[in-house]
Amino acid sequence: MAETRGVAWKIGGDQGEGIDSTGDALATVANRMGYYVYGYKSFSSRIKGGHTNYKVRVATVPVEATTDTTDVLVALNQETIDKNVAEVPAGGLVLADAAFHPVLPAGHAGAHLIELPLTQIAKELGSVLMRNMVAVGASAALMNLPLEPFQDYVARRFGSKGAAVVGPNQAAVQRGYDQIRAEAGHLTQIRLGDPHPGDRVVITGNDALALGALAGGCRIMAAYPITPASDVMEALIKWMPLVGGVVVQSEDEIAAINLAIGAGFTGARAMTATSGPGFSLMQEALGLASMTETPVVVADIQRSGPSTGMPTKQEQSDLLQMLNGSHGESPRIVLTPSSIPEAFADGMDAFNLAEQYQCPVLIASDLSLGLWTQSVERSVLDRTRAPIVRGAMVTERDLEDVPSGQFKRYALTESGVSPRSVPGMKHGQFLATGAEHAESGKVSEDPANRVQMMQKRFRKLEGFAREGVRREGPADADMTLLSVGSTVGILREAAGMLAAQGHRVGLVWLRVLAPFPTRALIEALAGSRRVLVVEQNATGQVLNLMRTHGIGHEPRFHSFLKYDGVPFTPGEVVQQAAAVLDLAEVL
Amino acid sequence: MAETRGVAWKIGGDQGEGIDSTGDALATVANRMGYYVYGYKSFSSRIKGGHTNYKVRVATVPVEATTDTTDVLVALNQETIDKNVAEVPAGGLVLADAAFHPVLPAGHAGAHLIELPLTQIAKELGSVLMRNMVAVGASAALMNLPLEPFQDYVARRFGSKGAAVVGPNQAAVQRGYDQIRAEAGHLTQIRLGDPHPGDRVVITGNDALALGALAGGCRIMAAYPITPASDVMEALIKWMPLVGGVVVQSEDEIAAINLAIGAGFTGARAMTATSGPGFSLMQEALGLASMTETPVVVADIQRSGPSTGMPTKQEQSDLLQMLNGSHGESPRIVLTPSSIPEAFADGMDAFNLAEQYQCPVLIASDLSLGLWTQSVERSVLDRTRAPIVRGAMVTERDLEDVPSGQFKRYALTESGVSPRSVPGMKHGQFLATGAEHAESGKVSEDPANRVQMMQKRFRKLEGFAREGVRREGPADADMTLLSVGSTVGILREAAGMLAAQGHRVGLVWLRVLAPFPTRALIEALAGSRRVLVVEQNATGQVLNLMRTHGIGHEPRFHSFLKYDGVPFTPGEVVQQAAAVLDLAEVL
Amino acid sequence: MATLADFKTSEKSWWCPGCGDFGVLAALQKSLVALDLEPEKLAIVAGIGCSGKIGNYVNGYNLHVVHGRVLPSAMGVRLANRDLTVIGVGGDGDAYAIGMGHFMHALRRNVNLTYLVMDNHIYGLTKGQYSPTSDSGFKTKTTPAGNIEAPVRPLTTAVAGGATFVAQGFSSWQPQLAELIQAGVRHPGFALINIISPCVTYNKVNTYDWYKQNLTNLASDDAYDPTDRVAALTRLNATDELVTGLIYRDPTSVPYEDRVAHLAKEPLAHQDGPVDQAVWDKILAQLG
Amino acid sequence: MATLADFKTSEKSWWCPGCGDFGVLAALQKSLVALDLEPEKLAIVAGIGCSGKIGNYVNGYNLHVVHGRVLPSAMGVRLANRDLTVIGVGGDGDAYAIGMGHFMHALRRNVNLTYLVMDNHIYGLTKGQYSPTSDSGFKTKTTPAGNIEAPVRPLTTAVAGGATFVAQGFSSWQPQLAELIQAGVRHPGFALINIISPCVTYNKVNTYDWYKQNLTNLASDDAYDPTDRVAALTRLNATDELVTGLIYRDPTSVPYEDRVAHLAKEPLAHQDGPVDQAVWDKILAQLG
Ligand SMILES: Cc1ncc(C[n+]2csc(CCOP(=O)(O)OP(=O)(O)O)c2C)c(N)n1
Ligand SMILES: Cc1ncc(C[n+]2csc(CCOP(=O)(O)OP(=O)(O)O)c2C)c(N)n1
Ligand code: SF4
Ligand code: SF4
Ligand SMILES: [Mg+2]
Ligand SMILES: [Mg+2]
Repeated sequence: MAETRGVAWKIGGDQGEGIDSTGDALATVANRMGYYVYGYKSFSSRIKGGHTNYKVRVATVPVEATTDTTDVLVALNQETIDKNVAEVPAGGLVLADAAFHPVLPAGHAGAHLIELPLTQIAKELGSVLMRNMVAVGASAALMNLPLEPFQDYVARRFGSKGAAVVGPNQAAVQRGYDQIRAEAGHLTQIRLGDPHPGDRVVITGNDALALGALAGGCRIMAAYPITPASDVMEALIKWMPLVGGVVVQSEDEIAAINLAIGAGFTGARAMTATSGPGFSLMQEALGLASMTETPVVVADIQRSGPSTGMPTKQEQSDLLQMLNGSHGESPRIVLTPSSIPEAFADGMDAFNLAEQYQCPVLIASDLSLGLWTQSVERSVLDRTRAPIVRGAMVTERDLEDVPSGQFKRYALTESGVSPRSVPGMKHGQFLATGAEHAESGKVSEDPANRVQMMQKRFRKLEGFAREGVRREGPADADMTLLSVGSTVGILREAAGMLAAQGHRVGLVWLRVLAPFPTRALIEALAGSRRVLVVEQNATGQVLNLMRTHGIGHEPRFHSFLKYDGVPFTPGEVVQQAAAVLDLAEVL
Repeated sequence: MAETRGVAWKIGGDQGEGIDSTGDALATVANRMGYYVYGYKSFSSRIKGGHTNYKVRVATVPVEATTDTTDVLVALNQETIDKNVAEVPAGGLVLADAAFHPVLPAGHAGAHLIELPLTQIAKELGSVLMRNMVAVGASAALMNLPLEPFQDYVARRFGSKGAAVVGPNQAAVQRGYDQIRAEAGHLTQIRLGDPHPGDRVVITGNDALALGALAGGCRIMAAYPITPASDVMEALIKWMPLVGGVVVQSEDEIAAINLAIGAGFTGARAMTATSGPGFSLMQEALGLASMTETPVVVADIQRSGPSTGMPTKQEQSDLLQMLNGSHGESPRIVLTPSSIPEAFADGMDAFNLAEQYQCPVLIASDLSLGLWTQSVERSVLDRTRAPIVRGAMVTERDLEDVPSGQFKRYALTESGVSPRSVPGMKHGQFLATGAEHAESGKVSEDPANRVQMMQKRFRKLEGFAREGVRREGPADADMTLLSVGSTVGILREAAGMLAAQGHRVGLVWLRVLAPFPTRALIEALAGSRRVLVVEQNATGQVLNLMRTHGIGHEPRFHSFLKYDGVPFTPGEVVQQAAAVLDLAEVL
Repeated sequence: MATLADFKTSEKSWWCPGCGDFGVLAALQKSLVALDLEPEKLAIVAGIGCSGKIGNYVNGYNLHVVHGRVLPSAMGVRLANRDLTVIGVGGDGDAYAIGMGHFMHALRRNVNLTYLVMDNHIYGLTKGQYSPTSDSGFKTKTTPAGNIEAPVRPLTTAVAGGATFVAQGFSSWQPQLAELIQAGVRHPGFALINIISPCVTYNKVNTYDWYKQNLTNLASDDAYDPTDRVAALTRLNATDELVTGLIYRDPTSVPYEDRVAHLAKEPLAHQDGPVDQAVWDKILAQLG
Repeated sequence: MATLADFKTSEKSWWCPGCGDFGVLAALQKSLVALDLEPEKLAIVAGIGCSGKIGNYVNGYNLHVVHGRVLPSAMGVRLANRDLTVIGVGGDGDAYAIGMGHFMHALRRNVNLTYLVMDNHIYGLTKGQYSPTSDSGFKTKTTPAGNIEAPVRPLTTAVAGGATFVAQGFSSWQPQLAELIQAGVRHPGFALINIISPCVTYNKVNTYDWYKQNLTNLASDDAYDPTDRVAALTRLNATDELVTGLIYRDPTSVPYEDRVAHLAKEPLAHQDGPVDQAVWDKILAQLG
């Protein structure tokens, strides 16, 4: 077999059988070896039992999406074969535990079934728990990867538990490796290209976001557990003590966001993270933050809705809610990270933006971006990439001449941003209220004041300067693929495939949904003959939002939607794109 | 003075001084006399103190809006004069209590100031509380209205308190009347045209909505107090015992809507009513109702937002939230009543629609529609105007052959609506869950099932048949005025004024926001050279929504917004319309 | 008369092997038979969590609501149809964290419902964060250094908050648990049954064994008078709530729905005719 | 040293003449002076209601939140800056209806806050609906036939729920009320002070006179030991909560923020430098 730029490996079994940590092992080792990895977990809303699988792409180039096919499928039960073998191409490998007497369903003769007594070997070595380690060793052999990095990994991972644990696990890896070489050597034909050693880590979008927040000065986090957002809280619980901050697991999401608002009012950088159901509960408080011009950061790691929906499945369907979810009209910023670096950047910048614009900043992440792992250069996680900028603040000096109680917290300024004080500053006292108020903060129902204040709050975002749209590829593309969030990585992959087929394909993605970057988007799409808006939802929220802003009514715009809980594969996008490219010329 | 088609009377003073009941008195009496009335209260978010006023338009033709001017201003304090005299035209009357030594501010010499010792007369009759009754009598004289209907009213209103209360109050009315005739007879020049006696009641939109709900079969109502929605609950608390139903004042809005959903699941017609802050809290549950296909009716009586905003002020700014407020994508129906008859109709029909389409039905009312009073034909409040239709239900007969526990509650049907059972029906048991589910109701994360179920839920609304758009006036109008809610009445008045000026003006209003009546709206606007979309919010939500659906990007569309808490006056609309009509021809 | 099989569904349980929730399910199903109920007269309103899945396995009318909102929904069900037996179920997070407000109000309203809280001192379904009933010092994913909060004491809170029926069962002690459930259903008013239901996956401290060693059974104390509110509070205080059995019952309990004036006896769910002309006229006469 | 004038604002009160809230305001302002606080070190977090407007009249950092959310916000304020004196205020509806869940969790978390609940047994600002503390039988706009619910008993609930400081004051009894507020602020933990503050407009039953006739003052009972939790519950039960004074105090109270491991002593509000290189490296080393 010729050298390949990537291999897709997948392990599947019942939930609670260590599938996660096995996938993590492969991803971590491959990353350390200098390969780029992308890890994708499929799981369901239960703790033990039920099919789960973890696919790891190991590649010689950066990868940001899963693949349509699986080259090596490791099956811990028959269900794994039945549910996944369709994606194993002819010549692909199915490594199965002999213990369950695996069979390939009819029609999949092209795949090679390799039975290995994983359970038996593990038992021989002392515990059935090591079954997955045998599979790891066997996988290394099947992919022609060196064994030492795996043994190193085992030593590190179990090191704290002592030699009695490390030894047998290393033996398990070795046995799996040896047995494949001995019994299935003829099938070990995968030849990955050379790795690109570098200083990379494997990280999820949630962890990247949490790290960004920490670097961005977040010192108070309050949240309520919810899939797929809990990790953000859990990561910060690990790290916050190192910087003297605090994370509160609150009694519900309403408490979480109100706690963060209280902290923001007091001058601390504060956030919460949640998913759809929790985000719905936060709508009232979002309006309060906007009205009181209190900085607060809210990450919504979207999942499949509505209601409880499919809590462990991917979707991008809270987008319009992020813009319109609260009653009345309350300015806010909505950022849409689409990759690990962007998740880190947005996690960090959100706090600067929240303080600069004195309003809520929402981060629209999604399950795929939040939970799946990816290789990323360590340098991306730069704690100093943007200095902490606190926005307009008065100093105690400024306040010296202000009579006590007469500070104008909501002074009408040209930019709409009013320098703020925080508790503790002498003579800076004021009233922050969700009721309409005058410059002093005092409640006011005066119509003229009302108009001024509404305009002031909206004016703040008129000059919003952050990059709203990004573009790659030719400006005069035959087709531009457009999306937000984790779908962008998939589109990038698809764009590469389409380009390889000879198409002039561009990629455009939104970095901000509010304030909507109308002009930049018009420019970015100006030269494209066709635009395919690809979204993981049922109603085409991104395209609808574009249309509100006058973009997307012409026939060159096409919509491609998916809402079955499974992310697009690059292949699906390529197919749809090809179909659209085949359409008669647009008018 | 020539006969006039209408008089605008206003009384103002401090909150807690009986302004409301005085205005109600005039409105009630004038209505009984056969005039059409429109009553408009301006108040603020406090209980006692602070300026409040109540304007009653008395007209010989139906009226649905307030006026720009006030013909008779009754002032119980100087503040009332200062704040309201600007709207009294030259020749207008200001009746003021001599007790506070009223003065007309410079520049208002055109108005006649009439000082009457209201307080003193009341005291002479036994209690200062009767001051307003003196004012009522005086007002009757100033407007040349007969006195008997007022005396009848006093007798009815205080009847239960006995002659000792009725007598002095009647005397107060008489004294006010007499004293004007004696002292200011030369100023009593208003000559209202003949009344049109009929069988009419004076009613608010909230009461009409509540009555509609009762007629529509609502038997369970749960709500949490909030201005300006509390009346809906309070009206139903009065009436529900008469039909054996129940109203629960719940601990918060989340409880209220979930209670209603529980009742809806059980087969009772149930609703809640709230305003912005409460509506924000209901977002999660709305998704639940949509996902479980449970009928529930939610009225949002919009007020000025965001957050606490201006709780007693008018706004139409929750519209996009009603469409997009919950996470994920959950079909719903949004009705927009614009008048008392429509509020009654929507209050009634909402329950049929909720059961027919098995989804939440939102009623987007607003403060002006909800709180202001209007004359309406009693026949409009027809308890039988639409029969109760329960939508697709199975019978116990149908279920006889279904093995227990195997009823397919979410059967995939062509219409998307699946016949439902309700608790108590033998063999009709099923699981209603906010998680994605299969036809049986069982939780399912199967991608193919997911797609079918999402499509099923959205399919239900594809054939939505209820009238979505209404139109009045010429189809080939030079200008069509367009709005929703209480603004429509104002536009009708403005359209009349513009027509009187010789313009070809049409009026179009939306009766439904979701599912959006795209086709009907395109048709309704097809012949208009200009369209002025008039909304009481800051961002142009109706126009934005239209744009999402491809309507409103052309230059013939113009937006007119107001968000200072004060409803448009017809005059303001006329002025803006005239300015737009003056613009160079559209391209 | 319904049998145990009548209360089962074809759904296979999604719980971990050994989970305490199996015992709760079994006791519930047994109780339904013992109470001589029919599936169509049973309405279960369940919350979100491992616990909340219990409804999926009981054949009856099941409403699986959003997290923490069991009680308002259950109240709606009961008011809509007083012929139904309405059972609310949820976990300690569902009931006592996000659902705490509703819980307190349900206690004092006293609608005729039975509320089974499956208490494992942990958030199971979200994979092991501490819950409001987690003991101080307990280490979980979100309390790696040990829980710094004092736990909610659900039984004390319920008795103090005006509950008319408060009991605690243990998933492993089937006969008592089944009896308590039956007593709760028979109680004319709101009945709280807090049920210790160990999470074998995420709670390695409050295990079956731990409870067997630490729980005492009130039923074996003849002197205990469950109609004495202050005595109940005192006992709960003394035992740190590590008791099973009937803790408090108000023999004078009158359910909410019996106190609503003019509430129709027949199910509101079946009312779908027009309003009586006479009633309508009366209402319209009240208008201006 | 700040004077009374320093704690006043130029805003005129929006309350009805005679409203109990005036007395609460006066006692609060007096207490702030007596406590020797400075306006800039004072943070008031107020809810929505007539009561919630109190913050508008006190010169300090005022956060006027949405209905029912005083306590989570106040917790955020306090965690952000432990140098501040944080006072939460709200009405009986704000605190015990929509805010009930947060209230119960605040009790057991024990953040160093003082919570003044201005209890008038009614919803004032929304014009006279019954509240969770309204007595049974009480007639209001929404209970024309009399309230059919049993009221929340805030003091009992607080003591049972794990509060470390529980007191009740009366708007008319200024010296005691001011003392209680000061004791609450000094208490190292969460201090609930339920304050009877009559609504003269919508509550014609629980009037000043009514309270003067029915309240007893615990301070005049030398035998009463406010550190005995069970005694407190017993007394509250016996008096139907019609007492004023300090009801319960846990002398061992340690506030939440002192139990958070590694929480910086200096205000988090002032931390705006980059993360230390060493800390950052340590964190990145934990990643795969
Ligand atoms: C509004 C909302 N917030 C959070 C969640 C996520 N969530 C699901 S179950 C659960 C708590 C589970 O704990 P518990 O109620 O004790 O039930 P258990 O799983 O332990 O039985 C949470 C927080 C949700 N579904 N909805
Ligand atoms: C979410 C929400 N629901 C309802 C309201 C309306 N509201 C304003 S104040 C209030 C209750 C007032 O009662 P209470 O808390 O006892 O305060 P009081 O006015 O009696 O001092 C309500 C329900 C609101 N502002 N927000
Ligand atoms: S995680 Fe715990 S509570 Fe959930 S099913 Fe498993 S053992 Fe039971
Ligand atoms: S309504 Fe009642 S609580 Fe509100 S200000 Fe007036 S007296 Fe006070
Ligand atoms: Mg639990
Ligand atoms: Mg109150």
